[in-house]
Amino acid sequence: MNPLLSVQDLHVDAPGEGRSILRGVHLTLDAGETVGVLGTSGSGKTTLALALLNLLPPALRARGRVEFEGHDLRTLNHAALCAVRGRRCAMVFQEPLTALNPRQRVGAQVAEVATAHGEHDAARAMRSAIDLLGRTGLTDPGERAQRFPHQLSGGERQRVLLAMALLLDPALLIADEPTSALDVTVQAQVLQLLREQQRARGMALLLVSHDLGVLATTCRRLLVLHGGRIVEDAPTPQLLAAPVHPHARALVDTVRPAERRA
Amino acid sequence: MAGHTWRRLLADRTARAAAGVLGAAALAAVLAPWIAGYDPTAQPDPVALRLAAPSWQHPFGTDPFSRDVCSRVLHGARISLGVAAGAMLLSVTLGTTLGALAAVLGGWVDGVVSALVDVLIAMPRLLVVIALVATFGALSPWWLVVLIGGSGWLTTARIVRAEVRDHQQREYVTAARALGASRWRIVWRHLLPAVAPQVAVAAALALAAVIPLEAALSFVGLGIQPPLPSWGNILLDGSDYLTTAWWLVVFPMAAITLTVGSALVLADRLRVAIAGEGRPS
Amino acid sequence: MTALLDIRDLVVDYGAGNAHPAAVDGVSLTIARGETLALVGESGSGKTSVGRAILRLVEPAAGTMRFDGTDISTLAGDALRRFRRRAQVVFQDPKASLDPRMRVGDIVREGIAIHRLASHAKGDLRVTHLLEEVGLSAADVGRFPHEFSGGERQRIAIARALAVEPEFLVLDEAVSALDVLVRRQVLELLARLQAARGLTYLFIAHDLAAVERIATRVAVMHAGRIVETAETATLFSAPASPEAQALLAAIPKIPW
Amino acid sequence: MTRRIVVRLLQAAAVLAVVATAVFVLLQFAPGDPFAAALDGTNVPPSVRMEWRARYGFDLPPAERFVRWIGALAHGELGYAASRHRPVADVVADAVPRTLLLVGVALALGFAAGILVGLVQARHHRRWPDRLLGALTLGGVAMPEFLLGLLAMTWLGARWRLFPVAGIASLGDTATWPAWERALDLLWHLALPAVVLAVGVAARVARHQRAALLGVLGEDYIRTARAKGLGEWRVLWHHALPNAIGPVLALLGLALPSLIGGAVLIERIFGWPGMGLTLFDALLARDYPLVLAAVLLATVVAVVARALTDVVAESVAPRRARIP
Repeated sequence: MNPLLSVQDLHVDAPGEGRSILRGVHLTLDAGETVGVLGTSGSGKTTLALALLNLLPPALRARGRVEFEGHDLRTLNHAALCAVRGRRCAMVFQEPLTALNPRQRVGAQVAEVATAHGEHDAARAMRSAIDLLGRTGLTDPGERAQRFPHQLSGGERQRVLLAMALLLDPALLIADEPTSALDVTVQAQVLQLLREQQRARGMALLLVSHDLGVLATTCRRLLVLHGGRIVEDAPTPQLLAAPVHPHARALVDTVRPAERRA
Repeated sequence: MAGHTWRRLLADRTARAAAGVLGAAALAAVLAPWIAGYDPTAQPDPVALRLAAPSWQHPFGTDPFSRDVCSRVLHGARISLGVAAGAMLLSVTLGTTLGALAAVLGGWVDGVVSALVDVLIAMPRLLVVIALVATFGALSPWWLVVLIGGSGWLTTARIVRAEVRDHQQREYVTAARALGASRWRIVWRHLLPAVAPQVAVAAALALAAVIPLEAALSFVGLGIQPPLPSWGNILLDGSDYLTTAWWLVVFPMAAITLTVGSALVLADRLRVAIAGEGRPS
Repeated sequence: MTALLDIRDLVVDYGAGNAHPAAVDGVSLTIARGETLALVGESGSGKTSVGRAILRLVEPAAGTMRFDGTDISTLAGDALRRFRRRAQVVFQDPKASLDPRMRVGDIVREGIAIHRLASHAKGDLRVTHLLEEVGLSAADVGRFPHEFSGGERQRIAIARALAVEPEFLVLDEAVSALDVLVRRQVLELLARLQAARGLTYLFIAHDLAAVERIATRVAVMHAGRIVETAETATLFSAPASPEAQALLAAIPKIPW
Repeated sequence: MTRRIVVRLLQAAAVLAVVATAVFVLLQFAPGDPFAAALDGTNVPPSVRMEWRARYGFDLPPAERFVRWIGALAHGELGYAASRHRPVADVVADAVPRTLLLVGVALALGFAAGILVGLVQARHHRRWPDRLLGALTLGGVAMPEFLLGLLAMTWLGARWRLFPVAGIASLGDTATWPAWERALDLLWHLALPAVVLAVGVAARVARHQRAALLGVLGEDYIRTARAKGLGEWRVLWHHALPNAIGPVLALLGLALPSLIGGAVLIERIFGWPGMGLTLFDALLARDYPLVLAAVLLATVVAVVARALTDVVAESVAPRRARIP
């Protein structure tokens, strides 16, 4: 069986600054699989997440293959790419406040995913949006849907973003630091929600984070991104127990409790 | 100059070109008596040389009084750019001082300055200046500088006040306060250098606003009075001959549009350089 | 053990308006000389306001604050400036807290210049020593903050704070923005400096996991009040307040 | 919001008081009065001069004249325009609607075109449409309006006779024309001055709109919209424009004073009988009541419009959360 997502030799350069951010990334992901990408700041992890859906800022240049459900997303025409984005492959971003349009009610922002992908009945789109907002743990979703982003709490905003991504039941969810901007207790709740939804829908999850704890409790397989390359790719228990690459070892060491240190 | 906003600007080819045009215009204005081939007011032959088309002897042609248009445009630059530069300096100095004082002192000073700006900025500047000039009759270029400059400080004051207040909230200023720095040390060492690029933007925009203002005033006969040439009154002289002697209007028009355009481009590129602040150059 | 800092019933109230840190509603705490007190709470708990009130960067509305026996809540003018030699601060984001238009040498020297601690030549030497003490080099004085990495910038901010030879440092989320590996290095540096200079720290953080290794005691804040204060080991093994329990439960449990 | 409106109204009243006082005081320094030319000849006996000046109050001390003028103003009386041989209120009642028509049409055209150009430029950022329109809008801002007006009048009007060169209506007995013909005639006369003014407005609006859109296009929520699978125009129209229109509408208020200044010159060039032309005539004739009324009314228009746009811009300003 072909993998759901297969990235081959992905490079991203910033020609203006004369540097490379990704230098040949290879990764594959099967349907329903949960994979975590661990990287420190500057490792290129956000760039990787954006490059998969061709969402890089114009100053960056990508080359390589990003094959998703049999199409190379890098060479797909714009209309076909738009049909994949949000429907087959969705994304959740780090900063829930800035990732939501400040001038649009959040219910409309969720419903827009459906109307953009061929749902002509606006009322039905809104109903399904409110229904999903309720299932992501928003209390009184009908009322919350009428609010603007700044009238919600950080955790509620991240639930809205998640609902937006899940509305059309995508095969793959890419989540870039989805909990880093949240308070630690809210972070725990949102992670729990993410795990539940992944299991219930059986979708694949690519979770990008700097936090080994977040990844290790959510993903079955971990990749370590360092200097624009994947330096380690192993099932989570194996990576925790015996990291091979020195950088991976250093990262694991920072969270290893004292009694488990060699 | 410390601070890499300026370095980014210097590295910007478009900004250098715009600055070059302005510099060349300024140089031409300063050197006009030496590089102009003719006395701008001399009327060598009002019959034979009347409205002569551009030629090697008169690259911009001559006007109805046989005066050399090229020499008039060069000498006009002295007056037009001189008034513009003076008015710009006056308005930017006033605006920066008042805006910074309002932001730093706060309280009633801020209240008075802000109210003054809010009130005065709603008045049509050209109308006010026209009314004033018309009241006092023809004015010397110095009075024009005072009038135009004195009515133009509002935008600069707004920008500087907003910028200073913004920077006062930033953590590096809090850190300086925590070190025990006095208010004026913070103003001098941190806030003024921080807003300097914005002041430069305001200065470029002021220049771009003031050159057409002088031209408009002179064009309606309320600015620089003949026989002293300015870009505005050369246009006024030429406006009757538009279809017969295009050179009377085209050259001063090009001079105005080029200098104003360059000032605008410079302001744009400065904004780009400011937006890149804090990133490696 | 003598208390270096003793705060009673501190209230910080910003009134109307919105671009402010959260309010403080009656906080009492003491910090002994040479210890590290961690102040932990979620966003909006008022922990940052406590730090800023101690440094007199915001005006307390009520309460007393005694530093080494003297009342610091009403200091003004020269007395306030002299106090600021003794208590310094390192902020969370060194990109924001370092003036981007100043060279590193001038940034570190600013405190020396304000308090006239050294002649010009001696000041140079002192700046060099400070930079080396925090792990940078003498050659860095002529560079600008943006030429450094996040961890290096935070070292510059620490050198700036140390330049006036303070006894007390407020570390306001000073390592929160740093990568895990860099964070560990900066924490080690802070521990080394504390031992060498006998410093006292108020370590403000939003996350319990971050303070386990550095804090002597931990105070947990919630909605402008301190809900629990305990020795670090005690708090981690037996948290008493629901807020501390929630913070502890939120730390991801890695399946080793 | 209500408080803001009240503050704006108070400010507007303050501007008017300041302008009224300032203009009046300044004109006291001006040499001569409306009767200087007509009455100061040697043939007019001093008693006649005194009588005429007394009739219009020019013999009173300035302070009293000021009080009388303000008092009359409160009753809607603006005095007598000696140069027009009509009450000021009548002159103004004719002129103000014409200026409002000119400025209003120019604003509407200019904003519509400017916003559209800004959208196209942002859509094709750094490609040829952006560069071409960028050069054009730069020229549009750099070229003073009166020059553009002069060129348009000379070539499109005088030389090619596509449009009338002056006035508001064709010569002849237009009053007998059917209404639609008169309206067309008015539009035909309006076209050149309005388009010339609109070009300057459109250029400024386009530059602001482009900058605002490019700023917004870098925001995270635009990335979110693209990640949803929206097309580029939909992203621009539904997500970027609503967040980028605020600064452009604020520009409306800020640009209005200078637009009225520009309209004064354009009216003079095209002989459009609005407040600008009236002002120039009044200045030349030293007709003080008319000058005062002209400046005052121009300011009223600018102040009121600015207050309105301020409130509008406020209501469409991006909503942001409190900073924690």
